[in-house]
Amino acid sequence: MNRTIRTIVAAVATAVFAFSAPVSAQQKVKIGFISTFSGPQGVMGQYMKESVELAIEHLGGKVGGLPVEMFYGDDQFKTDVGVQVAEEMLKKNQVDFVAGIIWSNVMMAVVPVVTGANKIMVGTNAGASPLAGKDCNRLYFSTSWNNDQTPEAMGKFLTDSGVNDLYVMAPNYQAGKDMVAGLKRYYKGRIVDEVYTKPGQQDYQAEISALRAKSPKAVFAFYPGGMGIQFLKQYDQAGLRGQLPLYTVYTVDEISIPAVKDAAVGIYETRYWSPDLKNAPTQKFVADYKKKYGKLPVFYGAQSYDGIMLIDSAVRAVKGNLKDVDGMVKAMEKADFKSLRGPFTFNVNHHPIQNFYLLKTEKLSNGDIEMRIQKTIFEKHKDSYFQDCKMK
Amino acid sequence: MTFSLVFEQLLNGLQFGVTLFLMAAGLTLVLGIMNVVNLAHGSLYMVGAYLALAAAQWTGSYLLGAALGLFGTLVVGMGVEVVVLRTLYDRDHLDQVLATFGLILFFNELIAIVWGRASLFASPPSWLSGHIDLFTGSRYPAYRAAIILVGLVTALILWYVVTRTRLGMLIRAGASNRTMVAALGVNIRLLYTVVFGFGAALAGLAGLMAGPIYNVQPGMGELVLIQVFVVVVIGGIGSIRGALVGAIIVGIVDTLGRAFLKPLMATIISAPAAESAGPALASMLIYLLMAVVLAIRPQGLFPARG
Amino acid sequence: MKARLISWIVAAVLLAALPPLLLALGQPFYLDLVRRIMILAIAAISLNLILGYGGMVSFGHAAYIGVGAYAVGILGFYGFFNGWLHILVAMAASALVALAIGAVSIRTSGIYFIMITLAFTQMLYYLGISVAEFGGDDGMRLKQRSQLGIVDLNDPVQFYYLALVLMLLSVFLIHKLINSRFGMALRACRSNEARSRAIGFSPYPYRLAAFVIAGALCGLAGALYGNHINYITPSLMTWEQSGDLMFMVILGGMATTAGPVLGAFALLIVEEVLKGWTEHWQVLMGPLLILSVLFFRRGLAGIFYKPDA
Amino acid sequence: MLEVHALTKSFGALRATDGVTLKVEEGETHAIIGPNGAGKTTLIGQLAGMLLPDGGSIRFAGEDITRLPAPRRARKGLARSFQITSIYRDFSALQNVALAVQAASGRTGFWRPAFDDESLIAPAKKILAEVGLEKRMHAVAANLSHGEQRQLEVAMALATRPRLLLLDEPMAGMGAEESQRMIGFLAGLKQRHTMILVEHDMDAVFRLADRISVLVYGRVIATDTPERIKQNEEVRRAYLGEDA
Repeated sequence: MNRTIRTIVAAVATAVFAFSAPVSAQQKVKIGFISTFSGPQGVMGQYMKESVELAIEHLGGKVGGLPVEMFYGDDQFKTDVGVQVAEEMLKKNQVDFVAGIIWSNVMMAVVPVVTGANKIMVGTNAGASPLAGKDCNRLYFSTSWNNDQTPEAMGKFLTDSGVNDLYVMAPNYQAGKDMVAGLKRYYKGRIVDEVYTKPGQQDYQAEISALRAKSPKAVFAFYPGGMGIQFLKQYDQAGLRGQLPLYTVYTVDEISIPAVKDAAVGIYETRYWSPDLKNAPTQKFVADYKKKYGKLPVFYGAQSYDGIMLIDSAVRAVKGNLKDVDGMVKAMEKADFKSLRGPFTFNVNHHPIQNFYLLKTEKLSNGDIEMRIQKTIFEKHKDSYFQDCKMK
Repeated sequence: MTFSLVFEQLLNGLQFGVTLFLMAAGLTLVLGIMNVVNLAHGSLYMVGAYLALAAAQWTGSYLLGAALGLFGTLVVGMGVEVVVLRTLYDRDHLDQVLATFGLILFFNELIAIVWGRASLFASPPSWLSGHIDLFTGSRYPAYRAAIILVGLVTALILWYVVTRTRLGMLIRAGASNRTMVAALGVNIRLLYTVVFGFGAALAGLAGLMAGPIYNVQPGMGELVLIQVFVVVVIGGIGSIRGALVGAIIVGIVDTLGRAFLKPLMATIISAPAAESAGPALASMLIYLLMAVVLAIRPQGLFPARG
Repeated sequence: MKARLISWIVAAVLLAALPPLLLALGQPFYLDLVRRIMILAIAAISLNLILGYGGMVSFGHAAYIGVGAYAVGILGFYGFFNGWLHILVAMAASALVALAIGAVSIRTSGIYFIMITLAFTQMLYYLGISVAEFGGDDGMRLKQRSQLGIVDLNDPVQFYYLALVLMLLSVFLIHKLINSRFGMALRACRSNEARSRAIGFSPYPYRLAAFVIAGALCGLAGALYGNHINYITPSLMTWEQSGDLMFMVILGGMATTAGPVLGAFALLIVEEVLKGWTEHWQVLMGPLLILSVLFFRRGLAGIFYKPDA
Repeated sequence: MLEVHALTKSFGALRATDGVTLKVEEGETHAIIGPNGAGKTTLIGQLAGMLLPDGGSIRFAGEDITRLPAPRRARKGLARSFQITSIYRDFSALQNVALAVQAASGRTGFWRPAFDDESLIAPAKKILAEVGLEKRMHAVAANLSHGEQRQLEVAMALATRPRLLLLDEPMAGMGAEESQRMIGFLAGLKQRHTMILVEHDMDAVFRLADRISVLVYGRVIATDTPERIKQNEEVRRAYLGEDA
């Protein structure tokens, strides 16, 4: 019988462990923010987190007038981890909102989890096309863009500048395919080859060798975060920079430039926002960000900042009644906040209608390398999927 | 598929192969001599990359950083041997697998505490960041050419040490007959510590050279670890020659598979079928290779033990 | 014998009492956690058959979790939602995969066995990554959970009880199996291969049969796990996952009936507690695991009773 | 019963078995003796199927078993004991023997507990009683004394209902008293079983064997009755001479 008693003791101890988590009932806003904080892409999550913290600071440490508790979760750029993190936030931390998410594949996996729990998801980067169209959801808002939009602008620029022989490279996942689809919608020249690489791939030498062998006239690439840093460096080391013009989306930015330096100079990007955008909120954001973190902010941060502002506007509108999900959705649809991109409206699919600019990486007279807005390519650009969205 | 492209892809395969070799050399010796399955070998690769990067930033010199990184990994390796590995010599493979698995968790997290979870982006030294012109008219990154050179030179040095020196004699004897070495009155403990340390340093060398090509990040060692085990098993446990041949075969098969399997298959089966089957087969290729080698030669290509 | 049975009954009653308690406390997360532990315990129980009783150090047991989960996902993808069909196919497919892997691997031994089982699982992992129809690297969300009729898997509590019942059933099944003639022969071949051959046991068929049975049982765990996370990716088949299962068996006690269950609870609860403490929980977990391997060789079950064989 | 013809086995340059030809008649106890390194263990290994010969043939009960794996030979009735005790150390004595009974039965099962199976347990108990271990049947084998373990080793061989027993130094490591008991026991066995006995203990060999083969450097230099072997000049020179 002695054994039995020990077994019981062990089992009870087990049960007690399970209850050791604190239970709190205090009225506050709980926001779960999911991004990538580890590995090659971890640097992006860092910029996003910093911007979120700056947003909360600008709001006086409160969101919608309530004290705020943030839960940051690392999806490791993996769908299943994203789902797990979201489940944990919803069930263990019992958050009121989930925000963030860099990757379209992770977003597609996480949105049903959040909306299924009747909570609002505010996407602050990934712009998976299905979520803008047939899979749109009244509880899902994006403060970034639809994936297709940015490459659409690049496609238009390429066509306008007479580029007609293009080699296309992107990672093999939802966003990679969306980017190429967007490009093709406006780019009318020949595509030499479309190459999809493993998401998160670090070494592109074999692909670069293959690319050189095809001798195209220009290259289009989509390599966000750490992938972009690797790709740009290796493109340069292989002696292709200067030999073969490179046009990119989400590849050259304020994250990759400090890492690759000259290898980024001269490359064109298209984007909806840049630290040199002339409006008051952006100027305040950039100045405070530089002061606080000693570096330039990046658009990933800008749209995360907007995400917090959007949540703030919604909580304010329902006067802190976080149970009133319908009321918050209605408030969010009005987009009643000062976006860093200037005037901001949501389309019927809860995706922004916005301008897209052409950016070029330039070496300034003081030796700094920064991106500069060259011109506006699209004004009040809507994505190509909103007609498929039957909002429930 | 021009000659120039095939040649360049062969170089890419060779570059990957020599990196694998540097890791496999240490692993195969540890397995062969001490009969220890050391999963944490990848951690030493990571430690090498981090230490070299940190030292290079501290001293401002790439070469000095590399030297300090190598020395640091040697010390860490010996430390691991004395603290953990030593207690595992008499245990079965299962215990070794699990204990060194625990080491992986520890090292990855320790690195994350010190340097953060996000990758650090290492760069080749400025004098190697350019390219060289190949005789085929193509350009090849100078840094990768340097890796191939360093890898092959290291292989040569290892060959000399193992076949021409007393230490090498002991190592070879240890791989084929442990009790005999002990009977010779050699301080086995010291021999083990030294061999493990140098194996670690080789892994560190692989790591610090791989840093600028991949990223320097926690868990980077595990991304290559399994492939290194494939190399060791194909080459034959305990055999340096086997590790070299196995590494180059694996490096080239893997690279060429990824580069050419899809287009090759498209000439036989339909293009969409090749589109999905090609990459699938390419990533499984080295494991298939291992299964085939083991089926034909259960002890690998160059068995060290009779 | 009797004391053990009483312990099991007490443990079962306690686990059965957990859901109403947790729900009353508003802690659905811990309900999920225990459910996950019990499902993974089934996988660990199956691994224990070959690792503990069979002496085969398989470093690729996660393969069958993947196969089982994908069986559910793929059938659902094509519109088949019958849960009994899911379970049947999951177990049959895992058994077949285990038969193929085992037929080749069991001819080798030692380090080669470890590496070849690992290599096969890696192949399946990359196969999963490459098959775009089923989401490739991203995996896929289940369209629906398995429809079992009597149990609704969408109800966390009902699913919990199903997992509990199946876990206890697995314990019982393996307990019967290892004490049967088959199990005795399997354990004999681990204990002393030369002696077994000399009295007329050919180890190969016994080992292969055990490998296949373990694969099938782990396939069941995979089918449940797929339903549990409701989302299936190749990362179910990573070698780290295989390593975790091995740890559960070792931590709990190899070749003991209760070992894998105790191990699964211990490993995952310690993980959860450490996670609550610090973000860098692995820096503690690693040494803890090393110490348990070095000094806690008989596992948790060793505290309660000695190994069966 | 057993016919060995021109059996050879080499390890590298060493010919451990060099054209051994041997015939064991039904019912006889045939001892194989020879100095250390004569190749006795290698020969037993080949007879039992643990080693495959390079050349020659082995016929058992009229059937060619040269290439048959060990378990199949065991099931045909060829049982062996090991020079270095080989038992299931973590099982009870009874389980050890029951396993041998099970192996010989050739039947398996996945459900019914083997320890409740009278068709295994009853014969196992009987054999344990025969070898004098019935009082120790529930002891874990590892805890038995050396002598008891040697008895268990023989019991397991007997439990497979063998037609031929290969006993590889059953007296190895035993004290004088234990040895005497074992010789007595084997003398009893001799009445009912055909045996090949490899043994260093000459007292045992001469008391038990009907015929003796002398193995030197992998060759059989003589096969004859104990009396004639004692007289054989070549044997005396090669082997007994050194001993005497």
